[in-house]
Amino acid sequence: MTRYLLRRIVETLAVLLLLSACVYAVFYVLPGDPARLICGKICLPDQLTAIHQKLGLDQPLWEQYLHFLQGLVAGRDYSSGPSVNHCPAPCLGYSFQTDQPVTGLLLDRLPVSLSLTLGAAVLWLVIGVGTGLVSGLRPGSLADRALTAVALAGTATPVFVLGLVLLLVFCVYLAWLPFPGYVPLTEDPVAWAQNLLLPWLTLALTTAVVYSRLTRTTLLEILAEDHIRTLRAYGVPERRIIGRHALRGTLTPIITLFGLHVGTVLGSTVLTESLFGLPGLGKLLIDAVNTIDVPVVVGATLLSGFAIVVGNTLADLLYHFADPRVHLT
Amino acid sequence: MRHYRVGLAIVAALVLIALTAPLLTALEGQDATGFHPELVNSALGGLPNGALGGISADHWLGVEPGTGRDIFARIVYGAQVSLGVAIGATVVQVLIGTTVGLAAGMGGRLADGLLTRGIDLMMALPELIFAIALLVIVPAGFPRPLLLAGVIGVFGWGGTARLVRAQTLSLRTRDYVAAARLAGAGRVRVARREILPGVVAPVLTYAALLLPGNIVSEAGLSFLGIGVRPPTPSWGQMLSNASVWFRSDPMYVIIPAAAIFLAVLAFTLLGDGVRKAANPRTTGAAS
Amino acid sequence: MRTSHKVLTALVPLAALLAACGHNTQDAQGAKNSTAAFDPATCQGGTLRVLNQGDLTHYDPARLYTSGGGKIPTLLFRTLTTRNRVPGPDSTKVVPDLATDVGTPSDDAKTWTYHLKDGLKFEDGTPITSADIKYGIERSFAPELPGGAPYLRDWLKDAQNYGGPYKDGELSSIETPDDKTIIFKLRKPEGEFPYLATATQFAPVPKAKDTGVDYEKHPISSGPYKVESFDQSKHLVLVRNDNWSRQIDDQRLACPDRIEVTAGLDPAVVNQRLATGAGDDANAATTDVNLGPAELARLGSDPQLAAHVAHTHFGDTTYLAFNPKVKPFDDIKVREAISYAVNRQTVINAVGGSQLADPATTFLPDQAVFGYQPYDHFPAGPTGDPAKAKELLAQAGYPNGLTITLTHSTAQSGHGPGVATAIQDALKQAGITVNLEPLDPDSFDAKVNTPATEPGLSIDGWGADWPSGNPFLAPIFDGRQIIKSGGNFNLAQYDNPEVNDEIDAINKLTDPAAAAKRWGALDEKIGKEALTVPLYHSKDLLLFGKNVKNAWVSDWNGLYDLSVMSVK
Amino acid sequence: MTLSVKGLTVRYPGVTAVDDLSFDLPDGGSLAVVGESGSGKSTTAAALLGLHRGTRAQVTGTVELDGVDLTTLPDERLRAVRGRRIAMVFQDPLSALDPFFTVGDQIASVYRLHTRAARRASRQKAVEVLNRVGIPDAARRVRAHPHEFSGGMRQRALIAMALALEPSVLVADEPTSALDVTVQAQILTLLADLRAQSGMALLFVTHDLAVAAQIADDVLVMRHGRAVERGPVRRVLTAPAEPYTRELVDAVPRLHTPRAAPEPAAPRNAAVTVHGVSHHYRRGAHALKGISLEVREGETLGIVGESGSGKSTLARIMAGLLPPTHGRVAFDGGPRMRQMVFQDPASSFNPRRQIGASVAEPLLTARSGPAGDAVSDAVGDALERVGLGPEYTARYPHELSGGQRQRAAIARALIARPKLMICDEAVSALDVTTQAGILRLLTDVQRELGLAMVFVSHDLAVVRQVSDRVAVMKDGELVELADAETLFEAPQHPYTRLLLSTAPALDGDRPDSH
Repeated sequence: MTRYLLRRIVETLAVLLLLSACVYAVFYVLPGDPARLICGKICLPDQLTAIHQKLGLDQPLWEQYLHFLQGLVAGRDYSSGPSVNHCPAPCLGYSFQTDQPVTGLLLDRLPVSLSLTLGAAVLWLVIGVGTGLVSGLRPGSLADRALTAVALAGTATPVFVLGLVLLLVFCVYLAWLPFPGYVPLTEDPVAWAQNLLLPWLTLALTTAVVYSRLTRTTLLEILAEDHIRTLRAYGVPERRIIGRHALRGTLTPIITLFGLHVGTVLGSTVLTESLFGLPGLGKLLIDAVNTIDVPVVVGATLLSGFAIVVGNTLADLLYHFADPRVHLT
Repeated sequence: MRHYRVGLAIVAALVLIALTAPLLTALEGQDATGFHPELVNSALGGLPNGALGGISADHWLGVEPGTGRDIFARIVYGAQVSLGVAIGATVVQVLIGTTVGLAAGMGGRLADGLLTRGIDLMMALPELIFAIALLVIVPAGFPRPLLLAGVIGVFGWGGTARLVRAQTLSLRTRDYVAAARLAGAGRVRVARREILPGVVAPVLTYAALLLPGNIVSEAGLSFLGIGVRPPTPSWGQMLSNASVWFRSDPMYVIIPAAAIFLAVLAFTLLGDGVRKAANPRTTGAAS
Repeated sequence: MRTSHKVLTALVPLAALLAACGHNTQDAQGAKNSTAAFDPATCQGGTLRVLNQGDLTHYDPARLYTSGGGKIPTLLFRTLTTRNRVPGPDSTKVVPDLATDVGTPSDDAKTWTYHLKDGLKFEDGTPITSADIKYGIERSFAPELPGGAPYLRDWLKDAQNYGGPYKDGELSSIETPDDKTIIFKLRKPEGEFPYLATATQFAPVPKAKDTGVDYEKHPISSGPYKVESFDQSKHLVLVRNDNWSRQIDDQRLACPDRIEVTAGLDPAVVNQRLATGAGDDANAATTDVNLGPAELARLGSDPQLAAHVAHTHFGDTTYLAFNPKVKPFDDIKVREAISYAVNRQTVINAVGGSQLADPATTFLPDQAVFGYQPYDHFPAGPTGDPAKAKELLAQAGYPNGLTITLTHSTAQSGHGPGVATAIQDALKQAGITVNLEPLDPDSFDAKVNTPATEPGLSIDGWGADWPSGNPFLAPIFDGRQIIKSGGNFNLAQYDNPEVNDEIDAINKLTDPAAAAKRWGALDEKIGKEALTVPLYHSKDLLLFGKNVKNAWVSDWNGLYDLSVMSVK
Repeated sequence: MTLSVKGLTVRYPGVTAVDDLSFDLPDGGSLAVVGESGSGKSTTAAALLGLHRGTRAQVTGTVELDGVDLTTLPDERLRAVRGRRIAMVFQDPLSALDPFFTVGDQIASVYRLHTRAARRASRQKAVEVLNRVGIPDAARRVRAHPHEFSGGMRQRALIAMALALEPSVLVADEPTSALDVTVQAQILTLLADLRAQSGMALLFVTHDLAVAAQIADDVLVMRHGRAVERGPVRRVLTAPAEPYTRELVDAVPRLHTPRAAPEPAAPRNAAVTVHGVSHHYRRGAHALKGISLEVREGETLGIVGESGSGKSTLARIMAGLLPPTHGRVAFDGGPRMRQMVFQDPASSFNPRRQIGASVAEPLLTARSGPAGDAVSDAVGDALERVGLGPEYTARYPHELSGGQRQRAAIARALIARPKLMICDEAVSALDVTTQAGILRLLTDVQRELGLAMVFVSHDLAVVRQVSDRVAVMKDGELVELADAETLFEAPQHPYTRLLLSTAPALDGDRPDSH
């Protein structure tokens, strides 16, 4: 187990290193000079040079990358003239557009994205697995057919379409819910949940479809397996077979998928956050892309890559704990 | 199977609409880029005159707020972009995925190891984020639909590659491959005659399932404002523009939303049909 | 200042929809008139909240680019002069702030002398001296503190290569013979120097407290408020500065005891909160969130809400810029044809309709202070005159039409794709095929503002740093302001000695009224050359909370003024 | 009369799997149900416990257990009978146990369910029955998950589960078919012992007549869902009344019947020589350890061993499909001169190519081979030689039966005119009657063409039918290599003796039955 974790950590680091190098190389060719943007509309050459120096843009690419890595481990100072901007480790860079360390910016936005994803995750698990079980236990029934149809419609409804529809229904016509903003959990838990309900539903319903289908097929497959037949041959009641044995096996792939899904936090929330104007990581990224705030883009991309790699490891671990046959190697 | 037929019918209709867009708009007597200031109320921010977003005999689906452009024409031309980009992206995904997967599956241990890691890395990339970033990097003058298809394709071939690799590895151990080797067939001949035919069917099935996802990707990127450039119409872009008009002009939202929904639904049904036809064993009881 | 609408957010969020949400909770008691029941004597107290979209970035007076003192900066930084805080056209006047008058010109307006008022103090109680003002200006030359307007470097003598006090010591062209007097030596006549002196660079900075780049974390206030906390980029809390009083400041009322600025909010959320006005939001205002086109329909049907809308009118012009160095725009007939062909109605609809923009036929904005003189050299009506355009094209040798390229920014707001497609459609009627060249905002700036790469036709916008003809016309048409290295705004690359001389002559005038008249005449004259096609002047609508009083709009910066508003 | 089946019929949509079957199983009796694939024997076993309920199968007739008809019993009451009165053991011991629960849990919970015993007592019972079925260290193993057990142990655990409730009838559906012969022998012995001790009746379903002979008193032969013949084992096997039974019995290879054809005269040259070949896979497990042997021209070398013995790996190395990690293989012949016939008829042909194209492949790849009509003629000839008409050229693999596909595979091997032909479990997946035909074909062509042949199998009796010399392998090592007669009649190595003694055979009391 320890050996596995160590190996996984090393692998994760290797992947992240590679990822960061790719990201760095890609964004180096961005149009526009970030220094120019910082400098303002009318910029004099020596001002530009000073900013170049400060950002380290006058160094060759590989050297900039090394500095980036160094900052990640040990922190880094951006200095010129009489003052120094310190960016403490782990320093993902310094956003000169907003004049803040990228790490801080990301951490600022993280609670929003986490609130969104985790809340939605609970919903999509409950809805997805619940409907999947209903479908899988009575294949071909009216409920199963109805759910299949709903799931199909769900697959065909992108988040931005669903979000708009939900807003129109709940916010405009029924006026049951407040327009979504973001209230920190620590400030007012009720308002937090109320405000996030629509974004949660939007994200959850589109994802729940996947879980529902997976639960249904897995359940059907497991119910057709030999060990279920053994239980039946030994007079074990159907309720117990499903509740104790089939469910256990059904949840295993669900848990694994869940680990993978949670890792894709950032990627999956860009659209939802943009749609609802939630100030999360996805919104930060879109804004950063539009203002060519490269350090933020690099940082956010790395963070989401990191989340995915961690999610993969998490999925493996969960799988290991859920299924005694799986050995971590 | 009858769902599959419904899907096929809608897909066929959409393709026909996309192909005959100029004809259809000519039939309506409008075009996709013409402004009609007389059809909107400038004092109300450009709200279309008349009920239901200005639907009339001349403008079958109403007009855009602000510009007064014909929505029907923009929807049918938008179909070209939506389907074109999605199909193009799928082709890119299948080509790259099959090549990489086949190379990994047929290659030696080293090649396989490297390529597999590459595929894993590819799958670990936050696709949407990279697509967003790349769309910003490429100069604005580059033909946008091509770029979109390329970007969606380039970040979405991991699944295909994995599938092809797994299939190749599985086929490689089949006795008939051993028999072919004993019969004197070289690696290339084995790959071409024995492996590839076995890979094509699952890949095509998979591609059919990739397509609706690619439609959503294109719409999503356009929705984020980094898709095709105006005045080229695209459904996602229309929806994005429409989203602020939700209350005052709901038809403007409903029409592109319905178009996206219908297209994704149809391609999903078709993909499901293809999958079930190719692999009847997994047919669900409810279908 | 160009009006590039620095809102680059690609996705226009659901402003209309969100604004619609919660509409039912709107206070039905009826809105109070914003100016009624306002008495400066009893207005003190309460907390004014400012809900903003853009992040708060640099609160360093050297780095701010403001006009008339700025919206929030003016609460902290007093400057030599400032904008006049009265409703109506007089709000475009310059009035003294720290100084006793708007400045005494001498030597053909090449020397400007100011005397400080008595009793001026920083927030820590130390007196404000002319040396503090001089130091504040010098700091703005430091390369590590970029961001301010470029005029100082251009106007002050010996300042062209000055590198700021950290590197190059003092700047010789600013003299402080005593603690109360400060004298500026310019290298050319600048009649509008008093306007420039409203910029935050003219705010005093105590050298002893200067912490360089970190100064913005706690700038030393000379205004009615001081920083209580500045949570980087998101929250700024201002509280009363006890060393400030109305006795030493006749411009600011400073009614609220406390002003809390929250930044980084979604625009739709801001508008919704202001419209609903629940709880503290009734005491809120915004300085950067306008109402969008889709929200306008609602105003017509909701008079209570309409009472909380400020209609602003900031002078700017969006126009088509020709580069006559590129064929076929070297031919005035072609430029005229395009002037006739444009359909201003579709352009205005594309940017939000008649409530958000007025058609423009003059380059100067339609406000008297700029020297506006109405003219329409190529009368095409609201929807254009394609027949006339075709005729001109035929004369120019293009009887079968013409294909041209229009370069535009991809930024969704302002002169972005919406305007470009409207132009494309209008010119099509006149037989001109327009290919669009969309560029992301930075590439657009880089390409268009560098003479060597400038395209033949682009969509641009221009706004003035202060309400006067000079900053509106000179950067665009003064031949000596063609900047080869980039950052050039004279897009026609127009260098006419006659025009240059006239600009110099007007700059010598120190009477704004006299100057305005001649700027107007100059605009009318240049307009005949069809170097630009003025498209529209924009207007903005802003909401404010229902408890907010005295929220009249200044013509100077097109905004209600936080320093005179009250929540009591 | 414990179990009485009358007119049992099981219909699936479109197929009648069991057709009007009747038989009795007395208290403490044992009945083997024997048949080839598709005979309906497993369906019968499942139908006894009412396992078709809730599926699309239609069951008619009666299954009376102590006078109670199980087919009409309400679900609730049937559940009480299942496991308690009539229990079942399945073929694949890996999938028959829930992978998520420990073996002990599964036994204990079934026990508790029927006896309402306390948790602790149930646990105790699980240990006890595991002990009884011979699981060493049962008190500890009770906490193991199924995947931690070997195949044989899993089957024991499943039997233990049945045993815990002391049912009066145990239905065993091919319980040893997935096991090696030595393990199979242990399980068969265990079942026989348990039956003797507890007096429960045993219904044993198998495809293997030899196993049936070993375990049961009576045998019921089924074909196409119908009973063909029923009687005491010895009588049915020695004096079958029905032609089908006779055919079946005759097709079973005998362990002690030597190869029909005479030994080739005179020593010949080695066709292939294996010099100290070792092989190990990536994870380091040794599949082969220092094997040396040779196959001479015109002879057949049989290779026998249990699963994991390395026999298939050796076959692939000899064919040149797999490079050995150490050692070398000397083969006196060019490319395409070594051919193989594989075990799985389903995977030995490319499903997307016509049989003719696959058979022609060796000719098509040869640089100087025949072309055009010559190829199709050759393919036709080859197919004809293996007993398939030329019309099979244009057929696809899925249109052929398993036996036909093996014939086509032999044709593909022969068309290249090989010097060496390797058959890797070439008849293991086939029914016994089909198997006999293929074996005949193989010996015929080998003799006719004077091929060197390697015949790999786990089935000693089959190997005996075709081999001149036989190699015995165990855990990657060559245990014994001798000519067939010597090896089968006077084995030297203890392992060879063990194999021979555990292999079920129809020879009766050897060797004097013939």
